[in-house]
Amino acid sequence: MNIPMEYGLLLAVILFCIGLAGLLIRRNIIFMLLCIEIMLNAAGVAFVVAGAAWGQAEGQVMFIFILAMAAAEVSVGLALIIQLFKQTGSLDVTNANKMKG
Amino acid sequence: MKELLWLIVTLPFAGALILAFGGRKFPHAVSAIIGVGSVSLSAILTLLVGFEFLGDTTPFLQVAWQWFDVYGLSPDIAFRLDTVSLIFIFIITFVGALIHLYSAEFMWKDEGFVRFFVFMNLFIGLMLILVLADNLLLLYLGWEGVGLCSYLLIGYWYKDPKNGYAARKAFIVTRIGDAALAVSFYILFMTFNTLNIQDILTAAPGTWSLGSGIAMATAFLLLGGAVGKSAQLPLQTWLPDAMAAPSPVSALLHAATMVTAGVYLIARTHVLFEIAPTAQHTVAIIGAATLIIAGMSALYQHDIKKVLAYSTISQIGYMFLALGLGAWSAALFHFMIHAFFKALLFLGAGAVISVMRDEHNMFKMGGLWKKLPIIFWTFLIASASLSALPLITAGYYSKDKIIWLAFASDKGSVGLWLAAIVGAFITALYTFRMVFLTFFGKPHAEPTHRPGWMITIPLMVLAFFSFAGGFIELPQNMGNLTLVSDFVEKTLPVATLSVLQPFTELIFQIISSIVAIGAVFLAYILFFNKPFPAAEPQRNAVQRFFFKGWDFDLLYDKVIVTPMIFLAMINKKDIIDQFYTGLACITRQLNALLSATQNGQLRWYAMVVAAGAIIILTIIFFP
Amino acid sequence: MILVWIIILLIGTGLLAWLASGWNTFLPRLISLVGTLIYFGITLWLWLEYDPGIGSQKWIISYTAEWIPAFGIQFKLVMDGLSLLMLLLTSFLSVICVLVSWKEINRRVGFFHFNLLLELAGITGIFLSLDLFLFYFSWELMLVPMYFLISIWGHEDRIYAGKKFFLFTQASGLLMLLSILGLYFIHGQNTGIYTFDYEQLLDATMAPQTAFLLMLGFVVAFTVKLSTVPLHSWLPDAHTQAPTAGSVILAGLLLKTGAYGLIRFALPLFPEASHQLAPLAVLLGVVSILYGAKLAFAQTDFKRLVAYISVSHMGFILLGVYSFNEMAMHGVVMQMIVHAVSTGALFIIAGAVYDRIHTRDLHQMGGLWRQVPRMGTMGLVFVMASMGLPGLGNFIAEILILIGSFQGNFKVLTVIATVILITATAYALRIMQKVFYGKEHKVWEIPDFGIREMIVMLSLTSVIIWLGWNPSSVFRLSKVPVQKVIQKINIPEYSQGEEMERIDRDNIYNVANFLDIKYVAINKGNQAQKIIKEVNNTYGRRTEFETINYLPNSPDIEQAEEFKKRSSKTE
Amino acid sequence: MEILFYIAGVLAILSTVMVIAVRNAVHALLYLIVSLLSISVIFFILGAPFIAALEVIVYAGAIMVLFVFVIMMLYVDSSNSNEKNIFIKPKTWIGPSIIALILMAEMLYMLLGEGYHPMPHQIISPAAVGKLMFTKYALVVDLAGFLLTAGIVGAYHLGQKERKILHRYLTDKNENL
Repeated sequence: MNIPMEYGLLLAVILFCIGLAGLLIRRNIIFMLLCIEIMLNAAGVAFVVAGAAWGQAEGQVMFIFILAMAAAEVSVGLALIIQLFKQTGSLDVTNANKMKG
Repeated sequence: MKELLWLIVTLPFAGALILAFGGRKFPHAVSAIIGVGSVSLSAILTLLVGFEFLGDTTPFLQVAWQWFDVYGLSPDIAFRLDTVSLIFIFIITFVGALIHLYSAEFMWKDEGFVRFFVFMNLFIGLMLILVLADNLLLLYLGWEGVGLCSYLLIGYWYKDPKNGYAARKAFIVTRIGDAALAVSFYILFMTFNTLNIQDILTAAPGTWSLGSGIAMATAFLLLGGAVGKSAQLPLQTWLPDAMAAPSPVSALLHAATMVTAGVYLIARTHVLFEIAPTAQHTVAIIGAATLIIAGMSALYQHDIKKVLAYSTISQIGYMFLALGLGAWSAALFHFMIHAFFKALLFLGAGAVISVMRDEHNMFKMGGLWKKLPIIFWTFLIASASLSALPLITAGYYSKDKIIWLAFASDKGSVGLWLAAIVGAFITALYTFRMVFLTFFGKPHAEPTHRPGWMITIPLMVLAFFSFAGGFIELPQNMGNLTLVSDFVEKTLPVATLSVLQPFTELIFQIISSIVAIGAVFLAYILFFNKPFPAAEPQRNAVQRFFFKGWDFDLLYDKVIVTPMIFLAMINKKDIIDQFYTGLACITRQLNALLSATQNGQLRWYAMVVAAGAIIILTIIFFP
Repeated sequence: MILVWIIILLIGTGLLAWLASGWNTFLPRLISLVGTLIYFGITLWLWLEYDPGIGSQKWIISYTAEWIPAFGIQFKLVMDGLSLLMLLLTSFLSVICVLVSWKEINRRVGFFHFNLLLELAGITGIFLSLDLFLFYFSWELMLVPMYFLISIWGHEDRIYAGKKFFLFTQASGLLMLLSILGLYFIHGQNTGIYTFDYEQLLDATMAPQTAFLLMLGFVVAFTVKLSTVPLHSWLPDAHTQAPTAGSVILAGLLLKTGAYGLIRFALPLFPEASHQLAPLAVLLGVVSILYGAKLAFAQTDFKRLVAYISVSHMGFILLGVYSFNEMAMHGVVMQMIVHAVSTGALFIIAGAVYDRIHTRDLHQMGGLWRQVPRMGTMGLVFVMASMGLPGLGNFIAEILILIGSFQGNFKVLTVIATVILITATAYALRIMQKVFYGKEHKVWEIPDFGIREMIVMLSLTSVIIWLGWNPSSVFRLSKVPVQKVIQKINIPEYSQGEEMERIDRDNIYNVANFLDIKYVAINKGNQAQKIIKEVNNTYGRRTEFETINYLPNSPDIEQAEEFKKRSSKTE
Repeated sequence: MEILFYIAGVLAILSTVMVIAVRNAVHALLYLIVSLLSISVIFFILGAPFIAALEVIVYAGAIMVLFVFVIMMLYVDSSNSNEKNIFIKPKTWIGPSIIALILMAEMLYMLLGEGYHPMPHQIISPAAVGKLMFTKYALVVDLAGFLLTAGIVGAYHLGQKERKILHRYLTDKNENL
């Protein structure tokens, strides 16, 4: 097998940027949360690739932590979404602008 | 007996305290007994102490406790009795007791009867502290304290804002003098490391050379204090307004005792003035100028109490003149006699005013001599004394001594003598103008009642003293009785004379006698039984100028008061605070600017984060 | 240990009062009253216990415990005469405050008393702590409850006033923190001992410019609290908007922490730099005196007027502190106490008037005397006190400050400050005229002071009269601390080459201060005469000194030995 | 094996693009699962079988199920949002896309500038990962535990019934605190 490490990282970068683009484009908050998941996952890919490149287990350990974080984030994020939906009656983030300075 | 000195001071305070706490629960009679009784007891004690003191006139010091002791300044609460303070406490308690008795009837129907006696008793106590104090700080305590009482009593009928303002004016104007006095304490302490009066007087001649700048400054500052309290030029304007007080107050504070505190102060610190001849000369000049200016104003008043007020200013001017001449005993003698007859005049005037339904205008009185005989005769005796009618009145002996010394003293001059003699002429003129307008002529109104015994007895007692008080000190060519001067000169130095011929003195006595009698005669021609309109007379510009007390009020108002109030008012909002408010405003603007980026749009924030990441990466890769 | 118990008592009472508010609103009041009375009792007991034997004792009570040893932070509470005076004042006013709020505060009573007592605990901490970190801790501790007191229970503009108060004091407090840290590190670098201990930092040496900058941090914090003129603008708002008890604490105690800080910290820690600052400080003091009076005269809001009176009175403190004169310093201590009493009483009266007629506008008052003669009498007493009428405590304070500072270097400024005697009369009488005298605008139907209020007012009155006639009771306590500060600050200046050994100089001062005996001045060359003169001038003593000439390396060993013997004996 | 990597990579990219492009949330979710599965394949190829399994179980399994629940609960369809025609108007998507592209370009520039480093094919066993986690990174594991607990508590708290939460000083409800 002869896959350069850069290709793996390239994949991570592309996934990350797609996630970012989605985050910026979409106004539905569920989609935004999905895009965040994509980005987190992309970061995880980068860790695993790097870990594989140097033959270290650290990359995988980090991925597990990211996974834990993503799980926590999703649980809170989804609760927030439910709350937002109850308060505003929609999932459009442009309606949730009460925190303007 | 001397050991009871503290009791003389404490009794009035005790009276005030009892009245203040229990006053409204007592019936009027009890309050009156407490108020009058405490002061009368003081007066009796004073007589007892005084008789013992006459036997042995060495000064007597009674220390109550040490006030404080800081860095060398260790004043005591201590009373020092010597001949000068004895004269003063005698006048204060004795005249004070009489006036209290008078007030008991005069104020009977007033709703603040108790309050009145509280303030009056407080005043007596503080005035006693003033004259008995053995150090300047305690003297200052009494000095300010009597100022407070003066304020409270002038504003006694507080519902009329005019009275309140008169009271305020009196306090503020005298405080100007007090500030000067305070500054003199700084210098005295700096130099002598003490504020004990006797220590300073002993040390001063050895420390300061004659006429040195620092001595001069100190003397002038002391003079400033005296001028304020004694209503002399240029701080005399408060006294005529102070007539808003009830008449007994005018008699006690603004004629007999408090206003003479300045005289006491200068007499007490005489050594400092002797070291500073210019200052002492200024005292004489101020006295001379004041006596003429105030006399001229008195001539044009229609309010009987205002006449007496200006007359008081003028008579204290005589005392200042005497002080300036170094004639200490003459000044104190005139103070004593003046206390009797001026208190009497005010009390008489007060009685007249009260029976005439609070009418102050002399032109609306007239013909009262038959209806109020006791008041008339006592008032006449006092007026004669004030006019210094020769030989028979006490005022003659006291004033003539000053007029004579204005020429004969080594510090005297023709100018001062002229001023004094002109003043004497004016005094007699306005006094008898007042007598003729009030008691003679066509009656304009009927008195409502005759005053009772509590008013008439003090009048008669004081009349006796205004008449007989002069015979204890006679000029050398008329018996040469020198009881007062002997007594005073145990404490204060003797006046030095430049010319010493009895013959010259006789000439001057004749001149002043003629002047007084001539002035009475002139008043008789001008004012006796003349029909005057009852209304306030029309005045031309000159008359108004004199009527308004030479427009000093206007001057001060324009030059000092108005600019001060203007200054205070333009910056009411405090410009410094505005500065901070401005700072806060700018901050808030900046805040608005930055918080515009906080628009609450999640996508906008994400965009900014991404843009930030791009910028940072760009900076890293393409430095 | 008793000092720790005091603070625990205050905080504990506060918590208890807060908890008790769950049952009813009476309980918290009672609990705080009992707590403050115990506090007052303790300080009175301390006073009676230690008053006679103060003498030259260094500290009356001290308590030290490790707090954060790694940074050299101690829990060090120490009491000397000055602290004892301040504690007496604090405990006295705390009882007054609880009594004053008895009827006034009806919302969140428990939380109010909690804040009140926490505030008092902070202030007590300031007056006791001798570790700079602990001092700063207390300094901040007193800030927050006061902010709540103003912005929850205040008048109409309370939020604004509270914020302003917080910003001013917090910003200046941070400057002080910087200075404390600067001092800590400089001292640490010089000696290798990193400590916040006041007594060790007293000996810190540093470059003059550094010292000046560090001192400025302290001085700014203290002058903001003192409300010296360019930094005073928080005070009128805070005083006006605070509830009565808040105003009393602000005027009575919070302002005093600034004065106390100046005396305890700013001067002894930076003697030379203080001398540099003195002309400016005295000038600002005099400006405050007159400017405060002028603004007081112009106000139409009763409480605001009294607030500006405070500005004016605090000017005296700055004037007195920076004239470096023992008499003026005693006056300052006195002023701290009497201003607390007199201005506090005026605020109580203003609060009582507001309670009854629901306005603070002077134009809407007038002629109240007939309805409320007792209130009028009390008003009269404290108006007169605030204009410095003799016989009341304020007079002693003002005259001592003025006479004292005239002995110093600022004679002209002192004379200018004397003008306050006139302007004070103007503003003080304005209160009487507008509130109690004059025509009645309407027929007031208002109750006079009741028993509770009369107890408060009469106790304040008796204190102010007592201090006016017998101020020695204060000076007896303040004597040693004040002399120590003066001794530290008044180091004579010498030109180069004539420097004295520090130990010798200190010895002379000690002698001049405490022993009052003949003494030997030891010195290089012929400077002895000069020092003796200075010592005598500084202390107003006529102590006689013997002189011997002693050069450090002179052959006259016997004389040197003799000197050492005698100096060790006297110590 | 290599070809598998490229196929899986392209599949991942394509399905991810579809995630952000489709309108229906359930579709998007399904695309995301496809993407995650293909990434799982890549992990397997890279010698991380344990992670590949986790990716499938936790990500594609647990987390996505959460999403499904929420979407079902809220009846999410396009009517719940104003973004019906979001991709018709270029104004809405061109700006963000440019930003994303720039970022990607920069990262690629950094990535590809220095040549290739081939990866050794070496399987890292779950045992090694576990050993490392519970020795060197034990503290971080604890922290992750805390984080998850906090997440649970937070989710529980937020998911409660609708309630206006105001600061207590802004309301007078709580008299006599």
